[in-house]
Amino acid sequence: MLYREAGQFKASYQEDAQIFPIRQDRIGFFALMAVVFLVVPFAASEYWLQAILIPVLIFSLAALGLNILTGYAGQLSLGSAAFMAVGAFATYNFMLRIDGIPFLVAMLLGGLCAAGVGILFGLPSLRIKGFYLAVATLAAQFFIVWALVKFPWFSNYSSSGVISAQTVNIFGYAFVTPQAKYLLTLAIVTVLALAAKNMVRSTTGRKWMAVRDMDVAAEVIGIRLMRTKLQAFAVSSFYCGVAGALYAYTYLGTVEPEGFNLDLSFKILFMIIIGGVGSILGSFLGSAFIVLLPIFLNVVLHSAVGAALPAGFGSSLELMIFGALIIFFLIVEPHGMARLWQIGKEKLRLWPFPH
Amino acid sequence: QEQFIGLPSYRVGPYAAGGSGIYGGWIDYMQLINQRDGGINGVKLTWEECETEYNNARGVECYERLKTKGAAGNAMFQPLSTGITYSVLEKVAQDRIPMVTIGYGRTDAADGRVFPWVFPMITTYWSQASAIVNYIGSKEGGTDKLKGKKIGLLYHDSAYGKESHAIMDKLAAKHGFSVEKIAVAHPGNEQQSQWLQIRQMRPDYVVLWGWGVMNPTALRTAARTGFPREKIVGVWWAGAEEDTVPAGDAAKGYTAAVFNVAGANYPVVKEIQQHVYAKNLGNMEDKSRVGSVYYNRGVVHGIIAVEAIRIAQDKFGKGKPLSGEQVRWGFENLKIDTKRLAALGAEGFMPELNVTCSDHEGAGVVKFQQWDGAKWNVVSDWIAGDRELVRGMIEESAAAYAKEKGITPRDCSKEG
Amino acid sequence: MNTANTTAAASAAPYLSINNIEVIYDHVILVLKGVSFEVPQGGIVALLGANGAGKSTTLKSISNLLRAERGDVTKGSIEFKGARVDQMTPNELVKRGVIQVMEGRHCFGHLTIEENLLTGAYTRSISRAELKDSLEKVYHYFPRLKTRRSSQAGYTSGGEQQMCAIGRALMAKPEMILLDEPSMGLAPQIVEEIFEIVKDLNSKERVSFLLAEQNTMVALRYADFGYILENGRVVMEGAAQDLANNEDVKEFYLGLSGEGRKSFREIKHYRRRKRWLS
Amino acid sequence: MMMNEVAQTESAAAGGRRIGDVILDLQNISLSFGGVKALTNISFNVREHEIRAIIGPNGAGKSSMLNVINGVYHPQEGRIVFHGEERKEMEPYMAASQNIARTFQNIALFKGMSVLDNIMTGRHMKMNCGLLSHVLYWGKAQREEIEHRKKVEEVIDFLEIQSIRKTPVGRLPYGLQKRVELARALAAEPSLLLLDEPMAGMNVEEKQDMCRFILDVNDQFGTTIVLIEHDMGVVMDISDRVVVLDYGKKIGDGTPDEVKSNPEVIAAYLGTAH
Amino acid sequence: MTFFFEVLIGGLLSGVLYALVALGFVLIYKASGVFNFAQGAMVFFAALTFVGFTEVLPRWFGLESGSSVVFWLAFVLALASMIVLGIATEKIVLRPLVNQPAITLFMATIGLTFFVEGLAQGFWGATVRGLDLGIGDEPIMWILDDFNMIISKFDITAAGIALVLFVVLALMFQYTRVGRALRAVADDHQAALSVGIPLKHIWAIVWGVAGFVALVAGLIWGARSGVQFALTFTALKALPVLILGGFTSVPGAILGGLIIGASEKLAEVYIGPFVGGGIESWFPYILAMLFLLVRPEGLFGEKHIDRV
Ligand SMILES: Nc1ncnc2c1ncn2[C@@H]1O[C@H](COP(=O)(O)OP(=O)(O)OP(=O)(O)O)[C@@H](O)[C@H]1O
Ligand SMILES: Nc1ncnc2c1ncn2[C@@H]1O[C@H](COP(=O)(O)OP(=O)(O)OP(=O)(O)O)[C@@H](O)[C@H]1O
Ligand SMILES: [Mg+2]
Ligand SMILES: [Mg+2]
Repeated sequence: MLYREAGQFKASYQEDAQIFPIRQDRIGFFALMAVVFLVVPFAASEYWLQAILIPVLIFSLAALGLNILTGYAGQLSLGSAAFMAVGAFATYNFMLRIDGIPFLVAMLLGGLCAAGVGILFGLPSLRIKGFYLAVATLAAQFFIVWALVKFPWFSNYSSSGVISAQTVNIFGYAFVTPQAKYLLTLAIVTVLALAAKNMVRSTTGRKWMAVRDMDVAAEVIGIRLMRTKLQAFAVSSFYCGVAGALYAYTYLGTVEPEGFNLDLSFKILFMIIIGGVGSILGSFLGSAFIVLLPIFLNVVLHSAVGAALPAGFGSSLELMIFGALIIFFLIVEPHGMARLWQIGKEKLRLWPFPH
Repeated sequence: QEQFIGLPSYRVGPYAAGGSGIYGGWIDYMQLINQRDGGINGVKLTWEECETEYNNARGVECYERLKTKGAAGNAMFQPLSTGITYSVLEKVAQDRIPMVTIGYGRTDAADGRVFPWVFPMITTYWSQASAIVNYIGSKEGGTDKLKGKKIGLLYHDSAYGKESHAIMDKLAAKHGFSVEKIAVAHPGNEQQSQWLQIRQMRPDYVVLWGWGVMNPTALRTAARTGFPREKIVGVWWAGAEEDTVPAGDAAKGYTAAVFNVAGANYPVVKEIQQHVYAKNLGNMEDKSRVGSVYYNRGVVHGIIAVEAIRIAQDKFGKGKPLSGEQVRWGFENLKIDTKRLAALGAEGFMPELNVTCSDHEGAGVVKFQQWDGAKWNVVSDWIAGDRELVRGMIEESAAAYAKEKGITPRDCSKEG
Repeated sequence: MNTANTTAAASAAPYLSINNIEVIYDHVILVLKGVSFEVPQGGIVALLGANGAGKSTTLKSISNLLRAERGDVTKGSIEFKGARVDQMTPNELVKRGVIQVMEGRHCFGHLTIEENLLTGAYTRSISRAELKDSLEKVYHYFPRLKTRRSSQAGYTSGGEQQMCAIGRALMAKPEMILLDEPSMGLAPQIVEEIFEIVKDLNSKERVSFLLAEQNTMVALRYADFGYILENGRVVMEGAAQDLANNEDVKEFYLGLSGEGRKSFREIKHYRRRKRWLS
Repeated sequence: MMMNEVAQTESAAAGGRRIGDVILDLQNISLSFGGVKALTNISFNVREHEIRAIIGPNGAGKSSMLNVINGVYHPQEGRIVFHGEERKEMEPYMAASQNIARTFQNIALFKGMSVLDNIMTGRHMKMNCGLLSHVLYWGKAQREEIEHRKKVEEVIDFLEIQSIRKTPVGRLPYGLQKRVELARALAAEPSLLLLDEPMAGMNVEEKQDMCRFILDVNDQFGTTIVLIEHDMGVVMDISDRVVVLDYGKKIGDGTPDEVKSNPEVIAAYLGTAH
Repeated sequence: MTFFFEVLIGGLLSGVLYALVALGFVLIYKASGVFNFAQGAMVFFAALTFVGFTEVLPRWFGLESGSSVVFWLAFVLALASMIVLGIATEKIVLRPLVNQPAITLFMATIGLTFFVEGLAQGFWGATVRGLDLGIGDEPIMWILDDFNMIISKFDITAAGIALVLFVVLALMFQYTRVGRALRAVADDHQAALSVGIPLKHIWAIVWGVAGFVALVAGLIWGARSGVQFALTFTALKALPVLILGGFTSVPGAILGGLIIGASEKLAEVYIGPFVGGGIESWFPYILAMLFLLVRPEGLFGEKHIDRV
């Protein structure tokens, strides 16, 4: 009975509405924060920071965005990568065209641009539902990428369509080392994750969920469907947009419109499904899983047993195992890793007794 | 004593056909060096593949993972993907690892003064476009005959396809022909409307700036709408067996630019058969692809890598593994003349190369091959583009980049 | 009213028997904690109990629909006609004659009422004429369905859907029907009719019934035997008649106190909640 | 809201309630779906503070009537006058702003949310912090949240569902879900409450509780209630007036006793058994 | 004007081929409510398996390569592989996921996509192959002579095959006991189980049929542009067709295909030049989306029922 909450009483509603009502969780959370902010930057190698931790954080943010839309507001979208692209290219253009604009401001504006585009492509959701909507969001995916390629102004007339991000400068400090980039990303992601948590535990989030669970009933109790759905589209796209900006500025450094393709959208969708639909924690778990799994498989199949396999077979096998593992995870727990975590905690609460 | 080379390969997905051929040829060549010569001056080559699926993010991960492997770190990085090239462009300079992009990547990186760590060798897209125009000119009886002609540019609607626009416009202005640009949306497995448009426009030639399934589809649809295949000239990503075989008879007569030719009769390929495949060490599963365009392109990659290391060893000490920085010097001083090519068994297989501090392209020429329904036949000698025009554009673009990034170009007259 | 029936049924060999089953949802939520009972052939057994006692869960574990809700029978066994059925698919069970009418209707919304009924006969390979006969029989029981036969079930009223769900099960010509709250949402005379149908099928075609029902009054009137479930355990059992006369049952489930039925307006206190278990 | 003071006000229950004027008047309502006539020319009214029952056989059009009242369905013909104002086309969300709340025949709770969140959602009309203050969850937004949580807890106490506060509603048994749905409606402090078969699937004891809740709401807050129910015992005991529908037509209207003795109603609905 | 009709007819013929891929989606959606994203991968897998067999059969059994024996043997073997794949999918993927939310099943099919793509390439290699069905891809002469329009023989034949397939399937699924059961399953898995519909058989049948459709689509598309990974992208062409026609309707798939095919070609020719071309990537999607604003369930799709 390691994980017991007996003896922890809530004396006020404020206490009861905390993000982590259980003490063990709170302690765990702060310990984790201390580690990721204070220990990791110094302990982790450049490879880990640059090739794993930063992308995991950025994808978590994108997954968080999609989770707000799909997990909380129930609107299935396959266009998240396109909104990331909007964020990345908008931020780039703000940095480029407004002299001396601080990076954070440009990033926020980039996010807002993505939010605007999100609202535009969210409009059909008022009439279209489910998979019909999902396919309709593909329109956003293809149209936005097409537009970014087609109008060279967006990429500042670069012949290859690739933009290369300016150096991030905040209060005169240039974020160039992997450590600095990691900390910057981590800080932004943490703030936005907290904001997301706050949204979903207040009326805003409850309205989203109400629309998701039963829109007729939601409307009858006075929720404006249009406003709520569009709000979800806006917030979600904002998150994706910021993730896109970070993708360009703290991760890859250079991006091209085609990098934000349908595959990336699917990847983000995977993250929330594997991680847990409608769960903040799930966005992080899913992102870590989807980023790490292929790398892990790659290392195992190419470095460890690679020599024994015919050329090319390793890569195919990697793909097969990846697909199979996703199916396996869905079967084991259709509600994602966040639910597994929760069940684990419930079991711990009872442990060592079975019930 | 081992020299490590990291290979960010891709063998699944839409790009797999090219990837498996090129990496196969490349690995086989390195295997040949190990088997036949016992390495470069006794230094064996080792390599590790890292699957990128042609995806930028995974390419970056591979880059980071591979860069510290081996005794002296990764000797060079050859991403075989323009996207990944851009993503690691700044990192290679920081990590001091040369990046080699043969026939793709960032065109203006040919200006070695601004991009000391990047080597877009043999030829760039712009040189190629210019060479294609020269080739068409030669078929018409001289570039002056191009005046008033109409060239259709059927391009893959992506950044890659659009690289052709600026240079073609410049060439059109210079030679007095007109360009009709027609976009094909990715993936391009349906081109009915594009070819009907072409039929309406009646261009004299069509330049096929395609990729993947777009190429055979273009040839088939051209056949269907009655456009002569002899009048279609493809780029080197549209000039492999993979692009013509699926089109069947429709591909007969189609010509494409290449910087390496197809064929298994070159001594270097024969030696691979003899030293590698005979010992069952070959990388290609489908052995019939040995000698194909992509395979041979891989062999070219191998030759260039090995020659650079050899030259660098001459300077930094034979018989020991080199760091990336040392290998970079090798690339910058890479000279492969006809004599050397003959010694390598690759005469006519690839062009001569002469890389310098300021010119990282080194050749800028292509050959043209025509498909006869069963195989590619070389139909031209090495044809150069308009070097002056191209170089001008490269320098202009590189200077803009240098300005944006605050880079002071090197003064090449002072380099050793 | 049907004591004769009761004795006859009680003496029959066990037909459906549930032995000490335990059910867990989602790997952690323990819902049934050792439930055992029997349904004799040709009997009508009522399963009573408050909300959440586990009635529906019990029925679903018999018909094997639990797995679709991520529930699992972790202990005990279920036998039908002497054979273990706990590992069978619902399809096999229906073929053996056990069918469940699920709580909350579950009609196929996009199919018409008639198509809904026809799917009920899926497991029977019968001629068109026989199918038509069965259909007519259901329409005879529920004339309302006939008038709505070509509407999509999703648009029909709650009661119509309930009739549709019951009718659909009848189409399978089962030997044993698990009825989950058949009276819910039905107008009073239809409730009576449904129980008359139950009685009719039971006496004419020897169909056995296991009813989970909140309308205790009616259920005990028609059933032979009853079990009272509370918190996942059987807390009381007996012949329907005896249960109906039990003082506690009277008070808790029939709303009858010493001085007879009390007006709903008169009940002042919310809670007594005397329970067998606590 | 003084729900926890029920005990003291018990004596006031009978007399505290005064049936007032007509607040909702439905005139000649007709509604059809394609060929199906759900309602034909129906008129009736609802007075302030009263408990108005709608009964009738299955498919008579009862639920459709509620849907007409709160704007889910738009009748093809007829007038609806609410608080003296006529309205024609109304969207469902507007009903909420006019203080009309309801429960549904097929439970329409928000399945993925906890009981508490469901009920809190019911109060959203009374909350006015915006997105940005929610993002911060500090100061006003937090105060508002807590203040409303208090009100919601009163409803929870009133309906005695304290123990399931944090349970996801999807896991609750049917009867409790019905109760939570009532709680969600009550949280909006409605002046007109529409209940669609609130007691379906309950045993007698639970029905007694539910009746008590309904009567108390009606007594304490003067909430006007329109109720659909098939249990005649309940209807006859607690309603003030009853409308009877049959095949979309009105066949009776009056006090329970009047309705009970109406031969047409007996034939169509009650049957001889009752 | 001739040009207009040429574009229009070409578009309609392409549309039929889009519809052919969409048909695979429709079958599975109708039968299980699963939006099977793996359909594109199945097309690829089917075509590759067929070509693979035409290559190895002559080697294994000394048959004459290119003969009709090889063709039909390869066809049968490829079909058998598709059926095995369908049955395996039912057993391993779908059965454990009965009654799960649609999005979970959708994700599972994306997982399946990866698996099938890996399997196909791992087994047969990543080489691009040609495929010759022996139907000439050349203009029909008399049309060219009389109307100066280019209509390909191949396209006409392919459209003919596709239409036969459509009619057969539409009849088979519309009026039979199985057809009804399929629609029931799509509505409510659990209720379908409760009335004794054997989900596993039904699903195995449907996936088998979808595999057959994928094979036909794969052969036709493969003959047009080679058997290669890009065949999986045919799915992207099919999606707008699917939503325009309605997820659950076979006739909807054809009509949607015709509309999308024709309008996308006309748009590319007449609107494309003004915005720089290449609009085929998104035009069908935007068109379908605008159409949905008018009819949210597509042309013949089932209405979303939400009554309270
Ligand atoms: N899918 C599920 N997941 C988790 N818990 C469940 C699930 N279904 C039911 N339960 C729990 O199991 C218990 C028994 O539920 P069940 O539906 O069997 O009750 P019941 O007796 O049929 O009640 P009612 O009369 O309300 O229908 C309840 O406490 C419920 O919360
Ligand atoms: N949205 C709709 N589309 C088509 N028909 C409908 C719709 N809503 C209701 N109906 C029909 O109108 C009639 C009245 O339905 P309603 O739900 O109002 O009945 P009810 O009186 O509530 O019955 P019950 O007691 O069974 O719930 C029914 O025959 C039903 O099929
Ligand atoms: Mg129940
Ligand atoms: Mg109703």
